[in-house]
Amino acid sequence: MIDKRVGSLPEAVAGIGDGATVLVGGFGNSGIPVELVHALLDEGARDLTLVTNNAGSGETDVAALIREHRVRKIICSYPRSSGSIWFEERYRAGELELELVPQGTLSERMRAAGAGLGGFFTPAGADSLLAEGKEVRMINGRRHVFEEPLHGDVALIKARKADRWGNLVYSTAARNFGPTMATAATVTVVQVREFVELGDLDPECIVTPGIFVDRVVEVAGS
Amino acid sequence: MIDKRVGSLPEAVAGIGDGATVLVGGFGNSGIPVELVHALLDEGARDLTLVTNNAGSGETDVAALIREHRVRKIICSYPRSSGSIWFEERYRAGELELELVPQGTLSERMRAAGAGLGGFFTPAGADSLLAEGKEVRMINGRRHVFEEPLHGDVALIKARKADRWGNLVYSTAARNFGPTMATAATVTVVQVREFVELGDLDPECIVTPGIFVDRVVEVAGS
Amino acid sequence: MSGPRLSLIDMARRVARDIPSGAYVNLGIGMPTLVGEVVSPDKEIVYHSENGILGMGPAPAPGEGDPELINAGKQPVTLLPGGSYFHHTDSFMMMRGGHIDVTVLGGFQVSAAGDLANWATDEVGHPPAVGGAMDLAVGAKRVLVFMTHTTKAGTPKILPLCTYPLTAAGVVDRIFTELAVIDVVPGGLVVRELVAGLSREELQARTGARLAFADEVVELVPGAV
Amino acid sequence: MSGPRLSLIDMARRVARDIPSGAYVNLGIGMPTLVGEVVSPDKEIVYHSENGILGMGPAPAPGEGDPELINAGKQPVTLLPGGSYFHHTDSFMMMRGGHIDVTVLGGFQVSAAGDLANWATDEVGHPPAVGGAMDLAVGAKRVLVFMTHTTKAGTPKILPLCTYPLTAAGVVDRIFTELAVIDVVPGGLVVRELVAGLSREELQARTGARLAFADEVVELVPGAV
Repeated sequence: MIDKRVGSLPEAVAGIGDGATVLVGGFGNSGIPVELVHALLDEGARDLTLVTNNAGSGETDVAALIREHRVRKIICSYPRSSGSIWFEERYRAGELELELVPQGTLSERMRAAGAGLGGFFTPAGADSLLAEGKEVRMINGRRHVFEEPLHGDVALIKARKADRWGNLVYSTAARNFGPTMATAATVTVVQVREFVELGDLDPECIVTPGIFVDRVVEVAGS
Repeated sequence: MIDKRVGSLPEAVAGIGDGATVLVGGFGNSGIPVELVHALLDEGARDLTLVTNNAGSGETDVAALIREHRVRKIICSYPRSSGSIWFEERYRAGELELELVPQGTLSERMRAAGAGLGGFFTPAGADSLLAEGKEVRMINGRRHVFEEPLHGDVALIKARKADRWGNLVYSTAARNFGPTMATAATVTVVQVREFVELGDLDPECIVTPGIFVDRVVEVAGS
Repeated sequence: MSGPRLSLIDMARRVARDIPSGAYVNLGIGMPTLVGEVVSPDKEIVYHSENGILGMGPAPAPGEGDPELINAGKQPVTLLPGGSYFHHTDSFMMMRGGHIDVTVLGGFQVSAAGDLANWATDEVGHPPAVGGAMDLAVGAKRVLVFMTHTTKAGTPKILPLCTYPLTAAGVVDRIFTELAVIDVVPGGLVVRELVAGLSREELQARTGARLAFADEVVELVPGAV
Repeated sequence: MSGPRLSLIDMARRVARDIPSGAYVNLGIGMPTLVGEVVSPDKEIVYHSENGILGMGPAPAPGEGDPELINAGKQPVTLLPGGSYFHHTDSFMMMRGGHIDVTVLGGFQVSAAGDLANWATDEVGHPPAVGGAMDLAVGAKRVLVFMTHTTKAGTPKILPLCTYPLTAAGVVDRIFTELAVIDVVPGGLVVRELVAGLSREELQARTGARLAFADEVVELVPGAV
């Protein structure tokens, strides 16, 4: 029987190794898989590459991973925020490599990985410093930059409900990067507020079909 | 007030000009916007380029457009079917140009148009005749072929319900190409079984947000 | 900076007049967000937020609302009837794919050719951040820049060429400042509207790029925009 | 063709044994569809259909079901609890992106290097059609080909090089015919299983490409697969 539900947070993040590329969902404080990231902190993997829109705020989740020297590199569109003190500290100290990517390109590169594409040309950023060192091509009279797929070893995301097949629905704007990251990682781990029975989710409304999901863990109240 | 609902099929297809590229939803007999295609037949536009997965069957919809000499070119993944007599007739007579595209590439090319991308590399078809004349590149040890965006002047699609903003939900496998075609055309025209009030569609379950839709027409029982 | 000028709210009102009813609109974070607060209630506008919202409504009452329902500026918002949620990749399809009718963006600099610089300065050692600015700038059908005419130090922000790193080249359609409304047209900049009491020469003096003036320059009256 | 051979249903049963419980599976149209009918009911398999279905169930009772709920072969199907619908572009993300565990495809020809030809012959004047075959062939984690060992005229379909237009190069993992189960490995073809009563020489005689044999070749007994 297919059953992607796991019973605990440590089980959910088990096996994430040193040097892994980890996609972490969330935008601002919306949709962050806080408990999964803390479980990853406890799990102990180091030398991580994080792919995430923001670089954490305050002392929790991504900021805590950075504070605890677990992160070698961050691939990100908007690392600065009002409380991104640990990102700024480690970045200024030269301990943390930053690859800055326009937000749409960040999402699209992960989608390309999930979709089995070899890369794409986008006009976003093609006129900018962020295109330096990349192939630029005129297409229909407009500059486009070639962007490569961005694949994760693991994705950590948050959804609202899951069934044992790993089908997911999300909650309002907390959906953000989750559905795309789920497609782009070798192992997709999801924390959900609630498990439901197989068949309880409307097949017309399932946002992430279980084919993209490997493990789901229930975190009540999240 | 935003109101994308129109009162009749002729109004829905008004203004489609000779030489237009028309994206037509449907897969087999599922999700075909039959009434819109017949309205296009009545409207009279000629010299059309159709983008559609199959080339019609029997005497209705796409087959009727082909029979009536309205179609100059068809961009398609699977033109043959048990009843594709008019396609075969016109094709063998040299009256109908065929651009054959792998099904995933067909869909992805329209998505690229809708997403404002300049093209993408895909492994599908890269080893095949269908890559002839196209740029082929080794990416991660695998051949990929460069595919261009495919944009429509008009999309004709079918959905189940719409509100006045043009938000859409579909019905089972009739969804197929509809959501992608809606993004890829200058004017997207939708036939729906039923109009509903604004706010009646669950915001978590809207498949095509109204931003991609220009006109919706109700065809009861479709 | 002394002399005649529009207040921030006047500026926002002026930008709002350029947003037609029925438009799909993305407002950048910061000053552009103000525009949403002064658009005429007679218009039906569908606001888009890059984090996957269409049909965004006003902020919820304090203590109410869904903590995860936020806008691009990370402030709590609501959803209007007819609104929808979608994932980030679909959201940026809307932005980059030409589906957003109007975007209002802040600007550090705009060039005479409509180049926009609004994501990085030449400050050294400050970690950069880009967000969704580049996708919006290249993708929206109409790009309106809402910014002060000069820096606080009085340095012009409208220049022959941007000196800060570009967001995107040749994308700006219209610039709104506390002094003027300026169109970017082939060949350069045309002043359409000018704040009452400011001379053309004074405007030019605060502008780095050469300005042309429309045949009829409309007067912008502070407090009556 | 006379001599020992598996029936179609035996062949389908043999393929079905290669599909592990829990797998996401796409069955090509035609012969491969049979496999779904003989998979052990002890296994929980999630069937994918290119037109946007995951968790596809069996055909509905005659006269029942939704006329628009069809599979890739345009036959009416149902949806199991846990199933979902999605659009074509997402469906092909699953196929091309390596998310389908196993696909079973028909074949016109397979080469010793695992090249697959299954979409066009060398027939002249016949309009071509490709469908989703190329996306599946390049994208599925495991590509099983289910075909007759030779054409009706007895011409080998397993060849040093395909003579028909390729679907994709180097993608086939295993070939199932009425005579044998053959793996494509680096360096060529290895026979793993052979129908009872057929000699290795006879199999080689009906095969265009050179065959190697596994240390232990399993016997396939017609009627007892």
